[in-house]
Amino acid sequence: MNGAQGHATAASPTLGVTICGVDFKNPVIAASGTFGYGEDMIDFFDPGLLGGIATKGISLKPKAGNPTPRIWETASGMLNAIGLNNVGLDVFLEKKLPFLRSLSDTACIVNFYGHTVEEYAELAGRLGEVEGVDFLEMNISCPNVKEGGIVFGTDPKLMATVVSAAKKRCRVPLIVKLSPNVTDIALMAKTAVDAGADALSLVNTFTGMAVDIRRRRPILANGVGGLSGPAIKPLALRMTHAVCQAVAVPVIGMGGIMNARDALEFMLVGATAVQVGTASFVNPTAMPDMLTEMGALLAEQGVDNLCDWIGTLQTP
Amino acid sequence: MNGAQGHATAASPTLGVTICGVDFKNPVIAASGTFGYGEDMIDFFDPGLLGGIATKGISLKPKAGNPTPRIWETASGMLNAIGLNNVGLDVFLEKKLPFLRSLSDTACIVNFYGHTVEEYAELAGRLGEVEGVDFLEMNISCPNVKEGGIVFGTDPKLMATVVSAAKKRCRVPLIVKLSPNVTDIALMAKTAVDAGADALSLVNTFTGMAVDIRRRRPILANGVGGLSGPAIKPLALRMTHAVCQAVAVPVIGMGGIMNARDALEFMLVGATAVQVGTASFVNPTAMPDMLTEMGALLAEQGVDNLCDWIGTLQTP
Amino acid sequence: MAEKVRTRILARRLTGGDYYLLTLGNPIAAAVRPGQFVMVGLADAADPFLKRPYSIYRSLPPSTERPEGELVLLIKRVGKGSAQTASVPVGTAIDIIGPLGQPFAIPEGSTSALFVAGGVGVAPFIELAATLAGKGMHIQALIGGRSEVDLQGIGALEELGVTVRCATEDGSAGTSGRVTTLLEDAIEAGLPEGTQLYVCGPDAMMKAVGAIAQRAGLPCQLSLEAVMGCGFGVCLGCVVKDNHGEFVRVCKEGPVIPADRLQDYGFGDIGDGEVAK
Amino acid sequence: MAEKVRTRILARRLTGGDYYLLTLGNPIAAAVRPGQFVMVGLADAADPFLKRPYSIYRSLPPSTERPEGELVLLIKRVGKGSAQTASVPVGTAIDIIGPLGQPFAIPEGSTSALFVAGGVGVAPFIELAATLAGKGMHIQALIGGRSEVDLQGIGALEELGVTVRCATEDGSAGTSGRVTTLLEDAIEAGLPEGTQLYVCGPDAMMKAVGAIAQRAGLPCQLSLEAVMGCGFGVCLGCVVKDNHGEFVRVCKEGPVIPADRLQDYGFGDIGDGEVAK
Ligand SMILES: Cc1cc2nc3c(=O)[nH]c(=O)nc-3n(C[C@H](O)[C@H](O)[C@H](O)COP(=O)(O)OP(=O)(O)OC[C@H]3O[C@@H](n4cnc5c(N)ncnc54)[C@H](O)[C@@H]3O)c2cc1C
Ligand SMILES: Cc1cc2nc3c(=O)[nH]c(=O)nc-3n(C[C@H](O)[C@H](O)[C@H](O)COP(=O)(O)OP(=O)(O)OC[C@H]3O[C@@H](n4cnc5c(N)ncnc54)[C@H](O)[C@@H]3O)c2cc1C
Ligand SMILES: Cc1cc2nc3c(=O)[nH]c(=O)nc-3n(C[C@H](O)[C@H](O)[C@H](O)COP(=O)(O)O)c2cc1C
Ligand SMILES: Cc1cc2nc3c(=O)[nH]c(=O)nc-3n(C[C@H](O)[C@H](O)[C@H](O)COP(=O)(O)O)c2cc1C
Ligand code: FES
Ligand code: FES
Repeated sequence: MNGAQGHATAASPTLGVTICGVDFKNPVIAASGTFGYGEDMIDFFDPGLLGGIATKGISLKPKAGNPTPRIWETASGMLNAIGLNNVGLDVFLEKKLPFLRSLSDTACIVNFYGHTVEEYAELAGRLGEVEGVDFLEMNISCPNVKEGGIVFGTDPKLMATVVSAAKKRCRVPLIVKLSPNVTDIALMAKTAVDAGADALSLVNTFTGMAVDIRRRRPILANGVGGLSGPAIKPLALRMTHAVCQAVAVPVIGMGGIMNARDALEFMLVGATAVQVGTASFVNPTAMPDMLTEMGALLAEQGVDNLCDWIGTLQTP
Repeated sequence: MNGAQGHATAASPTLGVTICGVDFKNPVIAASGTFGYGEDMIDFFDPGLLGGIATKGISLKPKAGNPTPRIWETASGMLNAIGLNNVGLDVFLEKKLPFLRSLSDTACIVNFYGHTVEEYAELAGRLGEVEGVDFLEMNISCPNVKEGGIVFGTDPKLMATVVSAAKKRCRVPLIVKLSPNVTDIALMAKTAVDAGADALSLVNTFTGMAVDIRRRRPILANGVGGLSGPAIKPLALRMTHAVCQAVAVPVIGMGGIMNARDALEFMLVGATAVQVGTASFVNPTAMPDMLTEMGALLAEQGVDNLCDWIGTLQTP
Repeated sequence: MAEKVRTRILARRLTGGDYYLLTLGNPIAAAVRPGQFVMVGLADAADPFLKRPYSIYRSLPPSTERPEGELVLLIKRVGKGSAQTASVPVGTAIDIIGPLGQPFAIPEGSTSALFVAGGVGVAPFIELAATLAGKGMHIQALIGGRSEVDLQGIGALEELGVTVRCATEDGSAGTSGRVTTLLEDAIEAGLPEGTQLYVCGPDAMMKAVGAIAQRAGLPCQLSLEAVMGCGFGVCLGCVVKDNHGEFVRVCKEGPVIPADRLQDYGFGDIGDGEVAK
Repeated sequence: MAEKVRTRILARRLTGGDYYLLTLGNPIAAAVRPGQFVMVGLADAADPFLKRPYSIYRSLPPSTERPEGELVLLIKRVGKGSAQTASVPVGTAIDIIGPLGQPFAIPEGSTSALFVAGGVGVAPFIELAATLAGKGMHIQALIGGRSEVDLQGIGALEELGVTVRCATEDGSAGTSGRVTTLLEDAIEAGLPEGTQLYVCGPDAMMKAVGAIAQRAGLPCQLSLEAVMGCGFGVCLGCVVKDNHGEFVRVCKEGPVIPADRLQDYGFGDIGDGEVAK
């Protein structure tokens, strides 16, 4: 109970964590693209309860996104092909950021993406200098329009280029959000860190597809989409573990986290914090519920301070 | 009904397909590692009803496999780390193959793996010359013990080497079974075909992990395991589609197929046949049930002959 | 204000064919406005994964005879979710999120309303009729369906004083043909001054009705459907394009949207409505 | 011969604490032997994904009073699957696969049996007792548990003429302590010539009992547990190592295995028994 209120009593474990010198009152962060710009779910709970909020991915210009259908349910998960629909940098700064800034005790993580190295660099520069932005989170699961559409986050060289370009311009800690659609996630993690990433988050969605046998067409208007939700949890957990073994920077884990137990699993394998996405669609109070449970679960394990839990997985 | 019995009437669609010149009376094949050597499930249905059977992966020497726990349930799926437990080549040929050979109307696909290029080549040679073996299916999701443990199926060069070495020795059509744990499955598919693969099958399992927060350990004794079941279906379907677009050889699709509708989805995106694995654990008659339903579903779509269905997905 | 609350199934009644009325406890009664919807899923069920959107057919607050109130949904069984709520026992715990979305607008001083419904699209009109009837308004309803069994909610509307006319495609009840013909007839016969059109049904029908309304210069509100990930504005899955090419969220700016904002809206198709298990 | 068949829940009775007796229809009665198990899952349920193994507590064939027969399971609620079968209504359709595995061996001419059970491990002994009692054998049972509530099936055993002695770790019933102490006492007191030991319970207990039996030179059969993917021999998930370092499948060569084949068996741990949703 106390966890969710943010008032730790003597008995309830401390949930605070620190990432790149920024204190989070708890490790639960709303995942990009699943919490709008922080205001839409205010009917359900006070977003100021969260450790942090990652915004919908921001681009230089507003983006209308893909035609519908944009989402489809799958076994224990969902596919989405929203197409990075967002209000664009200017509207974000003017209309959306003020609310996030008002949540003084909740880290503001601005997720962003570009179509070229230059766009990433410009966004990193402009977003990073704004009052109230605590972190930038770089979504590199996007195609490079200048290089035949190769996804930045799936090619080590391209990734190094774009991360170091963004890092040069970025005045706040830079989180690089890894794509799971790669052969060797640990290599990608090391590449990102070598190029300047201050922290990593993972996983973004796995590329998937659904088809309609009646119409003999893909169901999503975009053809393919990204899979999220509990279906991917075992894969995301394995990747988070591999990345935590490979790099020394803080790691934010995600992928199918539905409850406190899942969140603790990601932190057990080494994540300093977690993001929660799809769970909020099914249960809009998933995040505050998780905070409540997390304290109780940790106490059950005899852990007073979440920091004593992180990365304590024993491997044989 | 008729489909399952293998007696097509005028009204029920024809389910036969041909792969590398070998006729399959229907497109449903038991997936490797989920149907033993064909005999264990005889209580539930006549294995001779199936289009084909892929055996548990055979190695030169018998293999005891991993310690337990070897499997764990996940959301809409399961992790396994059996460790390629098998009876070994000699026992297989002597004790297990005769039963498979007795199913004259069901294709016998012998799945095999090695730890070195030489082992793959030797197995391909020895298994491929045996009476009653219709296909070899090469599991390349195994580490190369001679090259720092890189998994054959995740490195294009290594894959080309091992596939061409096996192909040279192999007298029956060689199916290469792709690992999904790669950045670019289409590239891997092309590499395999260029190296001599006569057909491809995909997907093998996705690497995943489960942890026990009480004991702070991985649940599987092996640490990581392979994810199968409906959870991976959207990912497997996307990869099957990508591979069918990339190569001209026959493709056998699999990954989370539970029923006829799922099977038809894989064939719609271009697979000539399908394999069914985990579904049989949950429902031992999943495959014969699927055959029954498949005829009805095709008839509903106005399709007389399964061959008129394969690869007819319309993309915008 | 929307809430996520747990309640339970109080009653279920088949109303013919694949249709049933599902009565839940109604902890959200105070907030409900006609035209809003709820997201519904069995408590603690992991399958189906997402909740399902249903219009609020009737919302009765708790009272002495109905201590839990009644939130009534009219559901057509089409797939996994609607089959599940059709078969679990009365008493089963249900999670609802709602009330969600924009209600029907009831312009100040309006005295006449015409509902145009296709099939299960009649659902939001019972609650709307109750509200409008309370204001003493004159209400007509035109209801279309493939066959007689698809004409739902007629009794409930008539009880509320609504004049109902029906059309079925197979001619099994009412006029033979489409509801759009009934609408054209009604317009030709003359509608009372300032009649508001309220429309809910399949996309094709709504497009046709929207066009007729525009030609006739009638104010028209459409209640849209879209595949929904969340139901409360955060996934951006449910959008439709408006006149300016902007995407609006059916769950948040909708489901009720003035037809003239959507002359040319880009509904996507939603597949064959079945998800593999 | 094992089958996959659909039946339904005929009755459910709480027997204290987290334990309940679940009575299903019994389409497989003719094939059941004591010590075998079934894989169980709600019909058409996608969650939990895998079926769950349960020993057959009692198998009664169809008769005039029991037209569907009765397949009775004693289940301890520990996680998702066992909680689901504890809560769905009587009448719910259930899929079972079985009977599976090797039954207890009843050596030709044996006249005396001693059961050693820990907690829910008592489950297979009721059906075994019924069979042995039918042969006029002398049967004793030693039952251990943490607390009184963990001593299950005693009445059923006694009705079948079994002499039951109990031990609880907290001393709330029977002797205070472990069931292994009861066993050592019984051995010291002297067991009838040729007594067969039948053992089922937690790993640690089975290891201890196996060792005692070996020292005492008593023939001993263990009924093992293992996490199971399939239950019928194809996934190779459920293996234990035998004396020769070979893996044997608990579902196929087991669950009943002679203890002397497993002096040193390599049980894995199975986690904390909860799976995320
Ligand atoms: C605002 C709104 C109000 C609605 N009101 C009603 C109502 O009062 N009564 C009623 O019977 N139906 C109503 N619907 C449609 C209803 O949501 C779908 O019939 C239902 O979601 C089908 O779920 P299923 O699991 O049975 O079908 P499945 O086909 O198994 O569903 C698969 C997926 O597609 C989605 N889906 C399928 N059909 C539709 C559809 N027509 N519209 C939106 N999503 C769909 C499901 O939500 C799910 O995510 C409404 C839809 C919306 C958006
Ligand atoms: C041959 C055999 C006979 C059994 N007989 C009985 C019986 O008569 N009564 C009874 O209450 N229990 C019995 N068990 C144990 C029973 O199978 C587990 O308690 C049950 O599977 C737990 O499922 P769950 O979903 O409630 O727990 P969860 O913890 O949610 O299950 C997660 C996974 O672990 C597996 N699992 C968890 N605990 C066990 C366990 N102890 N043994 C094997 N797998 C486990 C589950 O099957 C599932 O795959 C038997 C097990 C075996 C192998
Ligand atoms: C509807 C939807 C929209 C998303 N949009 C973005 C986005 O704009 N930028 C981004 O980096 N990730 C985006 N994601 C990915 C999530 O932030 C998260 O990485 C992923 O969904 C896995 O976590 P989950 O399983 O908890 O949802 C989106 C996910 C969903 C489901
Ligand atoms: C328990 C188990 C054992 C398996 N063993 C093998 C194997 O020996 N060789 C192989 O190529 N694939 C093996 N597989 C992979 C399957 O053949 C199949 O590729 C995968 O499970 C995806 O299909 P499914 O979701 O239908 O199970 C195994 C899968 C499982 C679940
Ligand atoms: S359904 Fe998620 S934004 Fe509308
Ligand atoms: S449980 Fe699958 S082999 Fe035993």
